[in-house]
Amino acid sequence: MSVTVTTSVFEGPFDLLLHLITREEVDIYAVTLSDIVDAYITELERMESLDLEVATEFLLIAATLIELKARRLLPGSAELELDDELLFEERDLLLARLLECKTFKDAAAALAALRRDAARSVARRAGPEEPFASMAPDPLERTGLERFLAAARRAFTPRESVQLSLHHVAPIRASVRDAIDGVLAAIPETGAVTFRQLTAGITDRIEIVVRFLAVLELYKRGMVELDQADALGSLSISRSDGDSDALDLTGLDEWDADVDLVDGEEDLEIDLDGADARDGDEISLEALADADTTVRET
Amino acid sequence: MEPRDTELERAIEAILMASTEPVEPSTMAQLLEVPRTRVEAACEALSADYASARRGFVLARVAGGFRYQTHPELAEFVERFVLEGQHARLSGPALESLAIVAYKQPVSRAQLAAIRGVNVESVVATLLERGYIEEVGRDPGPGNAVLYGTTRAFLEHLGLNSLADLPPLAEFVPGLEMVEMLENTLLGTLDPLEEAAAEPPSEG
Amino acid sequence: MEPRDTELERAIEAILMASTEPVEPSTMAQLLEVPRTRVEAACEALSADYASARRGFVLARVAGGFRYQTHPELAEFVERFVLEGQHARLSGPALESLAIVAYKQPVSRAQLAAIRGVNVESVVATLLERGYIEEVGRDPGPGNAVLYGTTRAFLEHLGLNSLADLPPLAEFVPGLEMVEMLENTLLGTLDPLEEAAAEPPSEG
Repeated sequence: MSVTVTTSVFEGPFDLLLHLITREEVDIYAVTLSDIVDAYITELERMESLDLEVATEFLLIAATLIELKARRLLPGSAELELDDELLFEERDLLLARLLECKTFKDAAAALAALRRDAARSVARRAGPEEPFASMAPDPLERTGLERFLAAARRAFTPRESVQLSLHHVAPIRASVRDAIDGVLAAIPETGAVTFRQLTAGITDRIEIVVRFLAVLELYKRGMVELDQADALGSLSISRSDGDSDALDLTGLDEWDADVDLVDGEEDLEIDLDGADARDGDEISLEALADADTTVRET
Repeated sequence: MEPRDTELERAIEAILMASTEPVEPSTMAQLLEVPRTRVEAACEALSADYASARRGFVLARVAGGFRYQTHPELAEFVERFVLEGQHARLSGPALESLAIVAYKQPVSRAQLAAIRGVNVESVVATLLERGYIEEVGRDPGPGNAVLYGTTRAFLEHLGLNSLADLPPLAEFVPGLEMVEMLENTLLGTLDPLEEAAAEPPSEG
Repeated sequence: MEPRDTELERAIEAILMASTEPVEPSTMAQLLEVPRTRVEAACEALSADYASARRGFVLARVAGGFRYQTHPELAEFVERFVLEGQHARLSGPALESLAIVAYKQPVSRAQLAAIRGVNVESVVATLLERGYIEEVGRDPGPGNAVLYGTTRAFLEHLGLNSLADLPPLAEFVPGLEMVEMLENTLLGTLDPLEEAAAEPPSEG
């Protein structure tokens, strides 16, 4: 099976979507969801035959996008309300994943910059001159039989089968609602707190993202003021003037993305040397295209 | 401030010149039979000497140890001379996966794949082969997935003394503007322009 | 006497620090685009500097070239460091590849790559250079691939008398199916999924 893939495909579905959304930075409002969905599907169609592993995530995200688009094209439509909650969860998660993707993209760029700087210096590697050079014991001698055997064990252990999650989202236990409580508790009555302070000690980046969403939600509700001096500067958060102490949490249902997906999780195991998995190699995009058409006709 | 110990400094200079990799201060302390803090002080004094004398090399602290390396200002000449060590650069996906391992370690292949949204088999193989990541343990949960972490070579490659020298991940959490852009595009409920634009189901 | 050229001296210091071999003055002259005599004068000035500052290293002229080496007065410490302080070890990937050669010899580079799942080019080069493995023949099949086996030095360094002293694979290998899988891999039935996962040639 030979797969011809573009770079963007290999970089993954979040990269692709992020790229599509952010490429026209000039006027952010010029980019509509419709444009994004179309562009995304076009990219997918360019992948002629897809490796099952590569395709799944792309298709799941395409499905979410199409759902979102359908929802948008039918504003206020009653039939869709049942699915709304699920859809909101999906889009919040998608947003969280995109933010996460962007975070690591920027982190990778920072690593690349460090590496470029480091590459300007060359370390001394000449080692000692004679007679010291020949005094040094052989590296293998220092290794010892035990470490050699441990390496042999590793070398001959079959590689793990690949776990392919059918969900395009990882189990997330953080809830925006909980995070809102946490954020509110952390903002002083007077003065401001920075986002970094708010997330101090949190190592799981999805938690950080959820905290971020919580801050945004509070901002939307006019409960906090945000201040960011420059684009990459630190974000400071303070209570809004005239902030009434009563927080109406009822309206938060929409955001109650307590998205613990463990229950619904179905993992597809593909054994690397199993032949069965290969039957699904070619994934037709017709189903997706149909869905898209339906939306358009509506 | 203590007086400088020239004999200690000379011994350190000789040892570092003979080493092929960064030497930890504790190793030198043991060999030279002095407290570790004195070794560190001596290294700093030497480093300052070289800087003020505008030597063409520096004494750098990398991956937990000290080593001689060329002064970055002279990269131009050194590059002309040394071709070795100029590893092929990492691809974008490989670099992003490396960033995830660096910040999330220990991390399994499946966790990595979940964040990247794609299979990471070949990327992990590349990073292992380059020696930037290694197995650091097994997940105690079901499946006992291999967990990966970054190596000394990774620190040396980036010129870092320790993982604590990585810029904090919080620095890279997207700014408000970016979040709004993503939100507006995906959620689109706030912007009236957007809703207006949605009304004719135009043909792409 | 000419005035000293600090920039030239710095560049020479950097080049000598980066080099693993003595560097001839003519090589430096060419690289730095100055007459050879000026390079030699600069090296002598540096050498005098180091001596008067009582550095722990010297700039020595060896085999027609210049190189840094440790000051003879500090031989005691250098010797101690070389014997005890160095952690020169084989990397994980190198050790794993060596283990495969040891147990599966004679083995070709391609077979090695198939088991390790990664490019083994540089690892094989290291092992050859160290003298742990050597060419032991040619594959009679198409391509006549070079086959490798371990050396006498390999056995000596591990404290073994013969290959028969290596613990049998079965002792630590879990189960028969694994061995079968391994044999299949060795026979060249590469997994198609794995081929698909080959790295894209992209650069970030």
